[in-house]
Parts: sequence; C-alpha cells; structure tokens
Amino acid sequence: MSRKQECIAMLLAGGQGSRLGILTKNMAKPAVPYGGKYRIIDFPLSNCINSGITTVGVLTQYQPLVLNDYIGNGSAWDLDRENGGVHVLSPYQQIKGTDWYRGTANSIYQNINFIDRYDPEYVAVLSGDHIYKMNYSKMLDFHKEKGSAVTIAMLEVPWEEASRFGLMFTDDEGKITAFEEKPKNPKSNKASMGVYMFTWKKLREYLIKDENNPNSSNDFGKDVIPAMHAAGEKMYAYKFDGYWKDVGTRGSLWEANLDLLIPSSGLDLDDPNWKIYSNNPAIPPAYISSEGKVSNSIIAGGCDIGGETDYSVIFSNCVIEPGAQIKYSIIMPGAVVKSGAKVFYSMVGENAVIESGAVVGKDPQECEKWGVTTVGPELTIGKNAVIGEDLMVEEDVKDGEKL
Amino acid sequence: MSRKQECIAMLLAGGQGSRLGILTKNMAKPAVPYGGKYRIIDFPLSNCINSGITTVGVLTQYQPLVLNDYIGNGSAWDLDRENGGVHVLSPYQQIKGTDWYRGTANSIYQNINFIDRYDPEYVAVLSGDHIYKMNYSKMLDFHKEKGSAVTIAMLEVPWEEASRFGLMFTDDEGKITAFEEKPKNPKSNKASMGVYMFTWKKLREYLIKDENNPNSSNDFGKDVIPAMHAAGEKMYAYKFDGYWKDVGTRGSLWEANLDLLIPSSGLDLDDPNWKIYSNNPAIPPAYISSEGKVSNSIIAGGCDIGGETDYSVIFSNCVIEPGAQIKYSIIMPGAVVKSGAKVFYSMVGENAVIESGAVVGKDPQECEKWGVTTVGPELTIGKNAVIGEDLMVEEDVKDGEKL
Amino acid sequence: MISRSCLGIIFSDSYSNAMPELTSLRTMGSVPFGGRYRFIDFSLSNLVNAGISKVGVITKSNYRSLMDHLGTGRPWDLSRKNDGLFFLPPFNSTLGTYNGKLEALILVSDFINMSKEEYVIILDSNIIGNIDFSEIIDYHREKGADITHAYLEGNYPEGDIPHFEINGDGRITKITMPGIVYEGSGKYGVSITCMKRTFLQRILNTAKSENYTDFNRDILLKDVDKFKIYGYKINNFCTVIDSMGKYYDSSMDLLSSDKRKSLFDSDRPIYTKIYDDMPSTYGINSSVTNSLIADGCKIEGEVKNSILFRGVRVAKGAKVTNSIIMHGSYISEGSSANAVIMDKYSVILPHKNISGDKTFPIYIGKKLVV
Amino acid sequence: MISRSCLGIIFSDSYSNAMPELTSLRTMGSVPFGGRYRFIDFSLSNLVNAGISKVGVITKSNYRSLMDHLGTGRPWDLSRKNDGLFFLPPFNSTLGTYNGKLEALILVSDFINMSKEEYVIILDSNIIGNIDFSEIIDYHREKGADITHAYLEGNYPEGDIPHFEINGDGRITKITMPGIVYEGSGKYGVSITCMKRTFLQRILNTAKSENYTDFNRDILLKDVDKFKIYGYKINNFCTVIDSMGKYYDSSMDLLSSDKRKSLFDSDRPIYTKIYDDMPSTYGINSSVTNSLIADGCKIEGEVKNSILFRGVRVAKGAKVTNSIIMHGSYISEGSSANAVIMDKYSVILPHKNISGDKTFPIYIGKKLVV
Repeated sequence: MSRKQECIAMLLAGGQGSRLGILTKNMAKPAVPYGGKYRIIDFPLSNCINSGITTVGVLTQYQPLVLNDYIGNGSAWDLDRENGGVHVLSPYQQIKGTDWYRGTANSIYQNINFIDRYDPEYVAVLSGDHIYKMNYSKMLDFHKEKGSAVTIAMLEVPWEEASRFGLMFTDDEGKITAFEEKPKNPKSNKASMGVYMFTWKKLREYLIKDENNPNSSNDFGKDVIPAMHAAGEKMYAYKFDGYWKDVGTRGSLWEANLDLLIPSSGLDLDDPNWKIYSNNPAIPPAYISSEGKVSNSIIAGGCDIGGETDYSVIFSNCVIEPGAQIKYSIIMPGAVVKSGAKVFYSMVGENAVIESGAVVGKDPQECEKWGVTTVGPELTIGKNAVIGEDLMVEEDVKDGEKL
Repeated sequence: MSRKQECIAMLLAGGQGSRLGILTKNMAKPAVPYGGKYRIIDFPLSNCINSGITTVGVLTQYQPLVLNDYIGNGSAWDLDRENGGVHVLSPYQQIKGTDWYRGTANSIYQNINFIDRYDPEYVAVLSGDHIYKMNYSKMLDFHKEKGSAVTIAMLEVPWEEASRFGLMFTDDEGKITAFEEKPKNPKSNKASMGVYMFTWKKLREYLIKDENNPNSSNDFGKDVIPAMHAAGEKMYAYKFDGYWKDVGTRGSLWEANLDLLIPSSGLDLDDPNWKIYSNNPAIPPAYISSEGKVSNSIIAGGCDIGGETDYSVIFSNCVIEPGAQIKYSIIMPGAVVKSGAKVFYSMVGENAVIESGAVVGKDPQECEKWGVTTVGPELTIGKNAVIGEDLMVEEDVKDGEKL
Repeated sequence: MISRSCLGIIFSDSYSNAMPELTSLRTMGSVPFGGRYRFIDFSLSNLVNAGISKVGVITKSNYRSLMDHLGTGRPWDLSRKNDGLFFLPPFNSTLGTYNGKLEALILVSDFINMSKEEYVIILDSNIIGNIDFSEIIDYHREKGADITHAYLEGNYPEGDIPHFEINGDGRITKITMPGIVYEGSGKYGVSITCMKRTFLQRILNTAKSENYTDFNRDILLKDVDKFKIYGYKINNFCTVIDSMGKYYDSSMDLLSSDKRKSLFDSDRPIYTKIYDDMPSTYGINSSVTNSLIADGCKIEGEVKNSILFRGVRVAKGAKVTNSIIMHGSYISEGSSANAVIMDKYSVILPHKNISGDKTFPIYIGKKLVV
Repeated sequence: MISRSCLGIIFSDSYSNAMPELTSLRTMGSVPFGGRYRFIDFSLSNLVNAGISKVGVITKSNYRSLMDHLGTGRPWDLSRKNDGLFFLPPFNSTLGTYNGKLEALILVSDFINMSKEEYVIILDSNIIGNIDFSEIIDYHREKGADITHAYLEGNYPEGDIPHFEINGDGRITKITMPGIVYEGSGKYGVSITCMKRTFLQRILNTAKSENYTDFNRDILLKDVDKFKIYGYKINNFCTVIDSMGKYYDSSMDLLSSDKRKSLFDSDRPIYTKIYDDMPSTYGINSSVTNSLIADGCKIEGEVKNSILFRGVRVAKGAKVTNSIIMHGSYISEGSSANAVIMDKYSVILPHKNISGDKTFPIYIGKKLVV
C-alpha cells in the first residue's frame, strides 16, 4: 500500500504552547488561527506540498481533536493521497504499556515504523509553529550536494535578539562547527529555525541510540543534534533569508498578524507560485455595509462589517456592528463585536462576543507598560465592561465589570 | 466544516483480542485478515456505507497503526468525505492529564465532542469484530417507529450456545423486559449482537451519568444498558436473522473463513446490492500454474499456486509451490508455502514462510483433542519441521524441529 | 435508507442563448455569480445538502470551463468511489448535440437506467436559490404525485415559462404557456421537477417512440389531467436568471441583507471551487460601502454598491459603483466604473470613466482592456 | 522539486481502427486486458509511478467507457485538488474530432500552455509494459536531447512504425517509415516521447502555421538532423497492441511467469479501477491450470491456458482452453470454448462447442449469446 518516497516530512505539532495561554486551551498551538483565514499549521503543510513532499506525519498528543478536524483528509492541502498524504500520529498503546511522547526525538522514534513504510532516503523534521514560506526541496538539494547527515535551516537574526535562539557557528562552506544554546552573550547570530533535513539512515541510527541513553531528554536540539555533532557527522547550515516568525507568545502572534499589513515585512500570501492553502469553510464573500469604514485592514470571507476597523485583521465570519471600533487588533473567526464596543491593541478568540459599549485593550501611548490583551475563545464580555491592557481573559466578564 | 447528520456510527475497535493470540500481536482485532481479501473491520464499515451512514468514528487505542494504515483516508469504503467520513479516534492528552479509554462506554464518553460536531439524532454503536451483513437503516427505522431510547440487535442462537451470550427477554412487541448476562442455565436464546442504536440525547445523558458514577466499569453491556433499563427507558430488541459470527477466538476465525466455502452458511460476499468493500492492493489476478490443483477453495488476487489446495482460503499474494499441500487451512496474505510442505487444519499468519518439507497442523481424526494450529505473522517454519495440532507458534521454528 | 435515495440531473446549458455576452465562452452553469460562485454551485449544493450523492450534469457545448470548475467534484463532496459526479456530454448523439430536454434525457438514458435511486430531481443550472430539496422529495412522496414541479408566485417573468393553476391540495390543474412576453402575476414554474425514476423512464420511453422533445409542451401541457402533477412553492429567495438585466438585478439583490442571508443559509452552505486566495486587503485611504468583497482583492480606491469577485484590484483614486467586477479584473488609478459588468481579467485603463445605467449596465468582455 | 516536474499526455484513441471488434464500442484506452485491467492502466500507472501527477487524456470518440473507467482518477491517485487527471475531448474542434496527433495536440494547447511542468511525456494508450519513465526523463536531461523517443529492438512488427538507426551515443541518426508491411529486424519506435514542454510548444506553433498534422512524418522524419532526437531502449517486457492477433498473443504472454513478473513489478504497481468482487471460488471438481483468474469468478468446470476476467462463471462440465473470457461472461454446463475471445457479459449456451485456433481466435461480441 505504501510505496517508496524520496523524502517525507515529520511535523512536530505536539506543543501545548502554554505561552499562548487561553488560545491553546482547547487546541494544539499549530491549530491557532492566523492571518484572517489560516491556521499556523497551514504554513508547514503548504510548504511541504509546494516543495513536492506529499507524505507528512503530524505528531501530536495534546488535544488533537481540533487539529484532526482541521486537517481532515488533507484535501485542502492536496495531501489526501492513496499513497502517502497527511497523517496525524498520536502515541499508541503497545502490549507492554503506553508510551507518551517524551520529547521531540522520542516522538519520531515512536513512529519509526510509520517512516519505514515509505522507505525514504531523507526525512524533514519541521516545527509546527512558525510562519514562513520555504522551499524544502532546495534545502534537500543542498543537503544532497553536501552529502550531509543533517542540514539545519539557519536564519541570521539581529544580534540583540540572538540570545533567544539556538545558535550555530559555520565555516565558509556552511559546515557547522559548533553550537550554542541561548547564550547570554551570543558570538553568532546564526539561529536555528527548527527545520531539519536528515539522511534517514543516520537519523534512524541516532534515534535508537538516543532512546537507549537513559540520560537523554530525547530532544532534537538538546540531545540528538549534539550527539551527531560529537560523533563527527557531517552537519551543514542552510541559509534562509525570507520572512520567519516564531508565534509562540501572544505578543509575537499579534505582531505576526499585523505584519501582513506591512508590505515591507516580506511576507506575501498572494504569490500564485507559492500558495498557502487552508481548510476553507463554505462561506460567502465579506459584506461591508453602508456604515462600514475599513482602512488598512484584512477582512476575511463571511464577515459582516458595519463598524470601523483600522490596522486590524478580521477573520472569517466575524460580525462588527455599526458603531463598533476595532484598532490594531486581531479578531478571530466567528467573533462578534457589538455596536459601540471598542477593541484596541487586542486579540479576540474564536466566537467570542464583545457586547455593546464594552472596551477591550488600550492604546500603548496611554499605558505605562503595554501588552496585548487577549480574550479567550467562546467568551462573552458584558455590556460596558472595561478591560485594560496586557490582560488574558479566561472567563466571561459581566456587564459593567472593570478589569 | 461539519454538518448535521441524522445518524452516525461509533465503531468499537479497541480490543486487543487476546484470544486471537499471536495474530493480534501487532494489530487490533478488527484489522485481522478474513475471507481471502478482507479484514474484519470491512464488515461494519461496509454495512455503514451500504446503510447510508457516512460518518463513522473508529475507537481504538491498541496498536492503531495497522488499522490506521489500512483505513487510510477511507476511500476504499467510499468513506472519504469532506463532511463526515471515517475517523480513527485514539485517546488524547488533555490539560489535566491523559485518559485512556477505560471501557466501551468511556471511549464514547471521551468522544462526545466528536459526536456533537455532527449534531446527530441517532448514534449506532457497533462492535468491530463480527462478521455479518446488516442494514442499520432498517434498524433505525424500527428504532424511530418504536420511539425507543436504545434498540439492541438480537439474534436467536441455538439454546446450547446461549449461555455464552448476553441474553434478552422481550414482550410480543419486541420491548425488552429483562437481561441476563451469560447465565449458566439460559432462559432465553435471544442474544445481543453488540449492535446498538441509540437516540443520542438519551445516550449522551446516560454516558455523563455513568462517567460520574465511581462504581461503574464504564461498559455498555455491564453499566449503561442496565442503568437505562433501571430508569425505565424504552428499550427494544431488533431481530436479525442472517449470518453472524463472533470471530474472537482462533477456532471461530478459522471456522468463519471456511464458512465461505459452504453455500448454506448464509454468508454471500458476492451480492452486488450489498458489497463488502476492502482496501485492495494493486495486484494482478491469481495465477494457477500447470501443476496447480485447486478444489473447493477460495484464492485471492496476486497468488501463485503451484501446489494442491483443498477446502482452504488462500489470501492475496500467497505463493503455494508445486508439491505443497494445503488442506482445511487459512493462509493469510503474502505467506509462502514451499514445495513438499503440508499445512493441515491450520492458520498461517501474514508473510509467514513454511519451508519445504515442513508439516503444520494435523487432521482432527488423527488427534485426541484437536484444535486449530496458528503460525504467527512474519515467522519462518524451518525445513522438515513438524508442528502438531492446537498449537500457537509465536517464534521461528528451526529446521527439523518438532513441536 | 438514511441518505435519501434520489438521483440529481442538472441541465448545464438551459437558456444559454438568453445571455450571449456571458455564455459565448462558457455554459450557463459556469457563469460567475455572487462574488465567488458559478451558477451551477447553487443547484449542486442544493442537491448534496439534501443528501443526494449521485448527480449527472448534462452538457451540450462549451463545457470546458464547466469541467474545469467541477473538476473531480470534491468541493461538493461528490468525488466518490461509488456515485458522485457524472459528466454527460451528448455521447450518443450523432450530431454531438440535442434539441429539447426530453431528447437530451433520452440520450443519457443509460445513466438513468443504470442508477438504482428511487427518485430523480431534474433541474436547470440558472436557478439561484437555497432550496431544501429533501422537503420537495418528502412532499412528492406524501402527495403520491407523479411529478412535482417547483413554482414561484408573483409577477410573471418574461419568457415562455409555464403558468400554473393549482388547487387547494397543491395539485396543478391547468398549465398555460404564455409565449414570449406576458403581463400580470400568479404562479409560474421553476425548472425543478421531482419524479420516481421509474416514472421518468416511462415518460422517456413514450417520448422516444412518439418523437417528443420538449418536456413542457409534450409532457406537462399534454398530460396535466392524466398525471398527478403537484406544485411545490419556493418560499426562500429564488431567482431564475435568463437575461442580462435579470443577472444584474439578481446580483444587486445580494446586497440586501435579507436576501443574502436567505441564499447563504449556514445550515445549507453553498459550495464552490476553492482557489486559496488570501483574504482581501483594504488600503489606508480605501472606502468600501454596501459591497460584497471576495478573497484576494486589493482595494486602494472607492467601492460602493458593488460586487467584487476574487483577485480584483481597485487602484488609488479609482471608483467603482453599482458594478459587478469579475475575477482578476483591474480598475486603474483615477478611473471610474459605474453600472458596469466586467468579465474576468478585464482592465479599465487609468483615468477612463465608464458608466452605464442600472437599467442598462455595460458589459466589458473577458480579458478586454478598455 | 522532489516530485518530477513532468506532464503526461495520453492518446486514448491511437490505432482504434486497428482492432474494430474490441473498439467499436470503446476507445483503445478502455480495451480490457490481463484479467482486470484496461489498456490505459499501464500508461497511467507508468506515469504516476514516475511521480507525474498531472495527466491529460486526449479523446476523440466513444470515450464514455473510458470516462466510466477513469472516474475521478482516484485509483491512480490522480484525484487531486491541484493537477490530477484532465479529460481532453476535442472541445475546440468544429468537427468534434481531429486528424493526426499534431492537430490533436494543437487543439489542447491551452492545457499545455497553462501547465507549469518542465517536461512532457506523450504516449499512446496501447503500449503494455512496466516502464520506468523517471529513467526516460533522466536520460533525456543527461543527453541534452530535444526529443527522446522510446524504442524496442527485434523483429519489425507490421504497420507503419518508424524504424531507427541509432549511433553509439544513443542519438537517432536516421528514421524510415516502412509503409504497411515490413520484414526483417532492428530498432523500431514505440510511441513514448519525452520533450521539454517549451520545445513541444515550439513544435506546435510551427505545426499550426505550416498545417502539419502528423508527428512522425512532419516532425520526426523531417527534422531528424535538425533536432537532437535520442532513442531510449525499453528492456522490460513491452508490447504494442495494434491487431487482434497481437492482442491474443500478448494476452497469452502473461501466462509466462517471466513476462508476467516483468509487467507486474511490485515496486511499480499497475493500478486499475476497483470493483470489490469477492475472491474467486473454485468448486470441488474444478480443474484450473496455467491460467490467470481475476476476482469474483466461480469455477466449477475446467480452465486451461486461459485468462478469466472478474466475475466469469464456468459451469460444471464446461471447458475453457486457450481463451480470453471478459468480465461477467458465462460458459454454460457441458459447453466448451477453445481459442475464443469472449467480450463482456457474453454467454455460451449449454452443450455448445466453440473452437477457434491460436492463430485465428474467435471473437464473441459484448452481451452476445451463442
């Protein structure tokens, strides 16, 4: 049933993404909405199909239902295949008991059988929570050309941010000579993007070694890569220089959405040669009413916009009633903002309702220490309630309440 | 994404099927091969699609990989749907920790969200390990007509076997008045087939009650059905009178296969109006060579038959070399029986190799207490090895060895 | 059966010559409508929303754009192992075409005969509405009808459309064909009919031996007394588009909230082919009011009382009013379009003003640069 | 790209008039072969096994059975959101048909122009073989060829098939067209050609302006010096079926273990439409030797040196030798068939003996009762 594939991809979608708080209460991080009609996982999945990789394992053990439902049979990404396609892989019970995924490396280890069925020469291991467009097949060409055991995608980050990343040192050929994990005083600004291309034979060998090492935390970055490095395997860095953003925090998720409104951000979702696919619901076009005032915004299908939106991203099926004001905000699918309500510098979760007269978030200029306010999915913010900056709303807020 | 469905099915495929021994070491019971080209789960899945039920949840936590791989996107059963279709549901991690399925009822309880997405009026709960052809839509009509809370499919079994089953007592209308679980001296021969049609609102209510009952073992037969009965819910028995076989033991699996060779068994897999679908590999027709002698047998595609087969079922891609003899046996996919080997009254697992001159199993007439011999999948039985009756071979047997 | 045992047959070509501008390069069924749809999406979605999973699409000519649109049928969940979507070009016709619906149905009678469904719904592809076909089947069964024919009530539309007289039970007692133009109001037919499949087969056999070709004239009118023909009233928003005027007006109807919500009922979605454009972006000085905007548009100018299909660009200082702008068209800087229907990939050059009237919209052909 | 960037174009009609018995009701591509396949399955499977996921099928007439067989393309994994299987009837032809391959390709040049693939493989549907097309593309690239043409070596077959002279590098230096009959042996063309898509577009532009229609005569023969045309030798079992004799002999070839295994290489499976018949049952007194038996047969009698398609019934006492029995046919009690080709659903009545000769097999038409 399964035929040989030159290269398959394993997508690490396991993370609960706790820094995203209430937004990931009921879904894994890769299922979080992004960019008006997408979810984060659309990016690695679209990159795969656009790179010609048609077999993808999605590794998850945390709340897979939303992800499973969203991915469905994979047809949205042209990944519904008789041979290969996209498969959500949760841990399973064995005769001797159950193994939860203990780390990123262990999650691949537990799916060695899945990978072996396709007898691949190369396996791409991808993080499921970054926004970027990347041609993995070019990375594979580089990997093959270098005869590398593992090739790590690398991005030069601003020096001041380098200390937040796993860093690499390379020679002129791109060969990796040393690593440094989130150092206080970085000596390199070459950050790992969490995108690995492995020669499967090598990876398989090191996964088994790693599994047999009782001192290992079974993590790629912490254990497997260093072990390969220590053993002198050929490792190369593959330079990437497009848009790339880790959306692991509320602030960065908010920012990454607003980046879409900045032409110079380098993120173009409208390139017909590199489409980002998503699971589209069957909804009509957006309607902007006679009272609607939309400027510098993205409005997705199914919306009914009667209010004012400025510098904002409004996801599918939202209703912004006449007299409502949305500024510098992200309104996720199906949310309703009623007349007279104001949402400033905030994120509103799926299907949340902001009742009339309520105020959510605050302009940074009016704050001492600003932060993005987040309203959890399915919540209701009562009439005339006022919610300040930098808050995470995890339950309904009553009429008139002030937070 | 998910639209309302009048009736969806939940298929209990969780069982390890320990009585099938080595055959279920690497797969859940519903994935066990049957009938030359089928697997057990083909029967409930085909019944679903033929009954017009197009949304099916398959509940499994034990070795789901083979099952997952076999079900694929569901296209073999016409169950690859944008809305609905077949979904394998494994237990998942929640914020507060992990819940393995604790019992059949608990496995449905844990998937209430999945069911609610389709907002069904009725939910069919089906066992995944029986061979039968049944129109669930007729059962649903009966269920609706009676205004029942739960309807249980019922089969009249021979009195001498009744004590092996959960039994029901009914009035003239089919209303269930009492239950009896595997009694020593049965007073009814009306056995439950493990096929339930529930009104979802009712089932949902009792599942939540059952979950909150610390004394419950969270099983349908033991807990939920008795609780509904005790509360006076309307329960009806729906009479079925076709072929039905529990293939939970090696003996019954062997028998159920050979039943296909008996026209009077009542099991017809060749009915164009009730096809049994299966995931067909791309293989050529069977080839019977000039030396081949086939009588009273079923031979699936991709086989190369040079030997003698009598009263046997030979699955896809088997090779029976010239001079080999197969009698009253079940040879599962890809197995090879070499020249001069004999397989009598046995089951040979997938891809097993019986080397030349080996003898597997024995004629019941030559045994004191006969039982079917089973050779596990992927094993090799060495040259001239001899394996007696009623044995379960779980590892390779050396040349000349006698068991 | 849990899924309704009913077969769907769509005429993709009905009335094609009624709108030559939009159908010279495409069938009626593939005319763009409502910002992201094609006509046939409504018929197909109504069928699949009623649980019908076998649909034949009868085509005559110019069906390539329709084939491209329908593809494997996946967006309607009609890409099936059994059943699904069946393209029915005039295979068996020596002329490669047909006259009249009866003749077309006779030419595809293999398809009808090999089906197993108990009922069949036959309809035209230029009917825009969200109609619960399962209700029609239930009604048909309940009334014990031979034929159930959908109808609307109101001012008679133009065209040779059958007018019905219907008794208290819902049975059609008299049918008249008015000729081309007609005044007044009443009940008039919408080309959606429901029959038992075996009944249709009987009609087709008769038609074949009697050389009947026209369903309305040769069956409905002739046999209104013999057959039990029942009328099913459509209460939702429904429009049959058979002229450019009707096309324009029906499009503009979608700007009315009530009609739009009646058509895009979220319980019975309208499916269409997916193109994966990004959501539309609205520039800093854009102004958009009372308009429907599909995905992939980039709006820097002004849009009012208009419908923009996917991928339309409205440049700075451009002004679009009372217009229908199809996929990929471009309204350049400083230009304006009023009461215009721009077909796909057409362009209005900078500082040009094109203005029609709501009663006389101007059509700009596909890929035309004005 | 990881998947090869190549487009496939199959002529489903090539040589149809060479086997009128089998192609009067179907295209060449849908002729049954090998117990469970249709001709086109081999071309399609070879394409998809090389990672090609966009395939156009050019049809001329009688393509309904082919459409039924191919459906949405699912068995070949060609039911895709992007790419997949494209049916290319002669949409743009006023005659509804075409003469010569160049003309057909010109008629579908929209499809070619809108594709993005770097290479294109064009082939006939009557080529039965398991050929690694990725090797052909690699060879084409490596040689820097303009056109790569597959060939076989051996006794020249009948028919107007190009004969090649090939130099040490593999380049075709001379091409001759022998006319209808030819003796001798050597290298001869098999209609599988590989080109850059842009090169094909160039050829088609020339052909359009020069009114060329025949690929062999107007391109290969004319430009053998101008273009770098390379030969790719097929080493696997491969047969081109263009007559009933060849059909019969090639079918019987499958009873040879070597040829069968070469054709049904499990690394490159041959896909076909799935019918979900149960496996075949062999009765108590049946005798089956040296035969290929598809699923769904019920054999009570004797079968020898034969190929049985799915669902064939051989009654008690019936005898089938040296024959090809297609889907659903029935050989009744006490009858015998020797060297017979029975088309689908045909019947031999009880106690009839039909016997042809291996050099002159008898054909029994579809649904015929003898």
